[in-house]
This record gives sequence, C-alpha cells and structure tokens, in this order.
Amino acid sequence: MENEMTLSFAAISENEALARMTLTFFVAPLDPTLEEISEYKTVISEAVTNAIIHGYEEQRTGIVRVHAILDGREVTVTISDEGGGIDNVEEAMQPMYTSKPERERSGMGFTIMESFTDNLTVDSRRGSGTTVTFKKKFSPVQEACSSVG
Amino acid sequence: MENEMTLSFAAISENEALARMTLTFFVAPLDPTLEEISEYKTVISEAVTNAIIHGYEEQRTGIVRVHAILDGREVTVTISDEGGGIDNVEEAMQPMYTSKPERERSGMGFTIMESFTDNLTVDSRRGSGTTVTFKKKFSPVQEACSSVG
Amino acid sequence: MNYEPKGGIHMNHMTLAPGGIVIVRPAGELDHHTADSIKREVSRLIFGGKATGIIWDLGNLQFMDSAGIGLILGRMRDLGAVDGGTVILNPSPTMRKMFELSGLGSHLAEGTEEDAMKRLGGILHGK
Amino acid sequence: MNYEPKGGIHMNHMTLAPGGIVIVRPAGELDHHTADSIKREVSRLIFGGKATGIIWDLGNLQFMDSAGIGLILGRMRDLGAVDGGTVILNPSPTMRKMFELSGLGSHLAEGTEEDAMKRLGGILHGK
Ligand SMILES: Nc1ncnc2c1ncn2[C@@H]1O[C@H](COP(=O)(O)OP(=O)(O)O)[C@@H](O)[C@H]1O
Ligand SMILES: Nc1ncnc2c1ncn2[C@@H]1O[C@H](COP(=O)(O)OP(=O)(O)O)[C@@H](O)[C@H]1O
Repeated sequence: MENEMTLSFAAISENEALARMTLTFFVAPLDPTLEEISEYKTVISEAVTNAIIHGYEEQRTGIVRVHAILDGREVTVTISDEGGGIDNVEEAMQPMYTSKPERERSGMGFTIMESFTDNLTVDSRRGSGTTVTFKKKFSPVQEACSSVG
Repeated sequence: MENEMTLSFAAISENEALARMTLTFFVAPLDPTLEEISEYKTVISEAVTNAIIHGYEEQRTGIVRVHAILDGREVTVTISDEGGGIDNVEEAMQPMYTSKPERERSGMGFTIMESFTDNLTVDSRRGSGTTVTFKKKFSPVQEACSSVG
Repeated sequence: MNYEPKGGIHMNHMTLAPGGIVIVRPAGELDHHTADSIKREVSRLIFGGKATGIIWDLGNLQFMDSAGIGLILGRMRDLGAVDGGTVILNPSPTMRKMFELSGLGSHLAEGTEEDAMKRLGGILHGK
Repeated sequence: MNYEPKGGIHMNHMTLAPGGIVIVRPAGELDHHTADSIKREVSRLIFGGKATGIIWDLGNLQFMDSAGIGLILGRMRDLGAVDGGTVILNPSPTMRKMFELSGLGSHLAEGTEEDAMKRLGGILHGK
C-alpha cells in the first residue's frame, strides 16, 4: 500500500477533529487494530493542538499543515506550523512541562506522542515554526477466520 | 462560520472517498440537510474522479488538490489538477459527452455538477491542467423543536 | 443462489431469481473505485447466459455518483435490451435527480422487488 | 438532578449524587476544543459548594487526548483534594496508558459507579 496526502487548515480548534478524522481515514485500508488507531489519532491530536494553541496562539490566520506518506504498513506523518516556535526543545519535551498551565495544559503532549509512536522528531526554532515528524508501524492484519471448516 | 482548508492527495481512486469524507466533515458545523450534503458530496466526487481518470489518466504520481472556504452558510470549493487538460470545455460540458466510453463513463459528470451547485466554472487548457470551482449555499438551520410547551 | 462479493467495507448482495432476473443490492458507496467489482459480478451472471433482466435495489446504498449511471447503462448494453430489462428501486432523492438528468427516469419504479419482478416478467415475455 | 449540556454532536451527562459526589459521563470526543464546555459545567457544580468528589465515567467517550488529563487535573485542584476525591472509570486501553504516564494511575478503578461512590465516601469521610 502506497499513498500520500497533505491537509492544511486554519488554526482553529474545530479543525482538530477534521485532522484526526482525515488522517484516520487515510490509514483505514491497513485495517489497524482499535488500539493502534486510537494511539495514532491521539498523536495527531496532540501535535495539531500544539500548533494551534502554542504555535499560533489561536490566531486563526495561521495555517497548520499535516503531511502523510503510507509505505507498506508504516505511516510517516509530519505536522508543521509557521508559528512562534520553541526556544528549548529539550525542556519542552519533559513530562509535565507546559508554558500554558493557565489554559489547563498538562504538559503531557510530547510524552504521550513519544510513547505512542515508533519514532518522533521535533524540529523548532523560536520565530520560525515547529515541525513534528513521527512514524508508526501497524501490525500485520489478523485473518478474521481461517478457512478450515 | 469562517474556515479554510486544502487537501492534496495522490491520483488514485481510493482517495475519492477520502476527499468526499474530509470535505463533508468540513461543512458539518453548518448542519446541512441530508439532501444538500449528498449533492455536495456527489459534486466533489465527480470533479475529483475526473481529475484522476481524465486529468492524470490514473498515473498515481499526479496530485489532486481540493481547496475549500467557508463563509457564512456558503462554501466555495476548487478542485484542481495539473494533468492533460481539456481541449474544448464547451463540448466536454455537454450532457452525455465523454472521451472515455470504454471506461463506462456516462458523460453526465459536468451536467450533475451544474445541477447540484449554485455556480460552477471550469478553467482548463490542453496540457496545463483543469480547475473546477463551485459554490454551494446551505439553507438556514431549522430549529429541531420550538420552545413552546 | 446468494453470494456476497467483498466490496470495500460494505458487502454487495446479488441474487439470481427465477426467470433469469438478477437482483443487485449494492451497499456502501458506489463510485469509480467500487463500480468495477460490482460490474465484474453482474457481468459474470449476464454473460453466463443466465440473466434477462436486472433489478437494481439501491435501498442500502449510502452514496452514488455518475459511476453508478455508467454501471447501469453498461449493464443495459450487456443485456442487449436498452428499453426494457432494467428496473431501479429505492434511490435516494439525490440519486433520483441524477437518474432523471441521465434519461433513466423511466426505469425508476415504486414498490417491492416482487412488484419489479412482475414488471420485468411482463416486459420480457411480452405479457 | 440530571442535565445535559450540549457538547458537539454528542451529549455529556452529569449527575450530582448524594454526598456531594459529581458523576461526569463525557461522550463523543474530548479534546482542546470540547474540554472547555465540560470544564464550565463541572466547575459550576464544584464552586456552587456542592461537590466534594468527582467520578469520571469514561465509558461513552470515543476519544480523549491530553486535554482530558488537563481537565481532570484542573478539577482536582478546584476540589482542593489532590490525593482523594477523584475516581476514573472505564477508560479505553489508550486512555489508561495516558493516565498512567501522567501519574493518575492510582485514580483508576474497576467496578461500577456505585463502587466508586463507596470508595469516595470512604476517602472523604475518613471511614
Ligand atoms: N507547535 C508548537 N509551537 C510552539 N511551542 C510548542 C509547540 N508544541 C509544543 N510547544 C511547547 O512545548 C510545550 C510542551 O508541549 P506538550 O508536551 O505538548 O504540553 P502542553 O501542550 O500540554 O503544554 C508547550 O507548553 C509549548 O511551550
Ligand atoms: N480534470 C479533467 N482533465 C481532463 N479532462 C477532463 C477533466 N474533467 C473532465 N474532462 C473531460 O470532460 C469530459 C466530460 O466530463 P464528465 O461530464 O464528467 O463526464 P465523464 O467523466 O463521465 O466522461 C470527460 O470525458 C473528459 O474528456
């Protein structure tokens, strides 16, 4: 299975669900398990939400871009914004670190992303936006029932 | 309601459903009627299918782009490809005209698109791709039940 | 005879009824991507010399674009009976508009599959 | 008392049970976009001085990201009872992993809402 897509959208919170749904549909032909799909969806949601609230500070003129490539049973997804960027990526990735506690952010986004992906890289610089790339490999399809009978 | 999005994807027929679903989700906040949504979906499907089979002759390296803007209760959608283009747009838009009868195309795509939209324009030149733009206005939301009791 | 070829997420159902009438009940979404597999299944029955008429019962179809028009017109050609031999049941309002635009309005019928079988029997056997 | 604030396509249910225990049953998808309305509803009950504990029954929740963690931690702060006062029921396997990563694992419980009420009663009244 090979396929490729890009979704870009205005930085408004309504579009978090749009991104989750489109990217989920994109990998549906691989027939992932419920748990795989729900982890994958969570990672997309974390990265897109971060672009909207941290990258663009919810300025709806900002554009969030999600690019995905399917290669065999592995998907590679890149979520990018051209927002404010991150000063210190290492610090930002610490569990519980958040720059917006007043918005009830838990600071667990990056920790969850790392735990639910096979590979996660964050590329960011203050003033020039943030790019998060991850890979996730879906397990081989289980045959629903054997043809013994 | 104001929003904006772009979806681009490889020219393979699996992605026709991806485009329909993403663009349908995009207008869902307007709460369109079932019939409005199904007409809208049909138009997206016709234009995207044309880009894949006529524009790119199903060469999967081609990229189809769908852009949508929501403004109040009106959506403006642009479907474009950089494929082979159309020699004679007027002829192509005639009911029953198809250049691919052997592929069981009915030649009804443009006629259906015109009938299901408020406004449709086709911009194409042989060799430089095709752009279809349409507008569709959704009717005002009906209150599910009045507060008279 | 009842069989269920895999067609995407949803299953398409097909029945060969007495009198050589094929009943096709496509399910899910009928577009350029899914039309081919239905075409293959129906054509197999038609060219097996078994079919003389087709009832398209669209009641389980969630979506159809003009690929559905092409599919039905193509099978009418296969049957060699462009004027008769085809009945379309239970289209959604949007599908109905598409059939009417395409000149297939006269093949739309109300009623059950039973009614449609009678209608086809009448057409085919000149009764 | 039973009310159903509108939250997107799905409804969130909330009950104020005897003993000042709020049972929250969020439905649909809990993300940054939908968390705010749930926060408002729960906070209203807490700051009305009526609530002493919260049971989050996630059995109807189709999706949750870290906005759910923030929501639950925030309400624990509101209650002023960071160690007790909160029970989480019926998380999906993915949600369970997120709670454990976030240090909320000790608030996860098996069993019914009734069981959770007893547990909270015990914590709150030192029984
Ligand atoms: N796209 C982004 N643009 C700017 N800053 C970001 C971005 N993503 C993450 N950050 C920074 O990294 C911090 C940690 O992110 P995360 O672990 O997801 O926690 P949270 O979103 O709950 O704050 C954020 O608080 C923010 O300061
Ligand atoms: N994106 C496109 N690129 C190239 N040619 C196109 C495109 N869209 C439509 N056409 C031409 O216009 C004709 C009519 O299109 P349409 O009315 O949709 O019917 P159909 O797709 O059934 O052929 C097509 O047969 C094709 O020749």
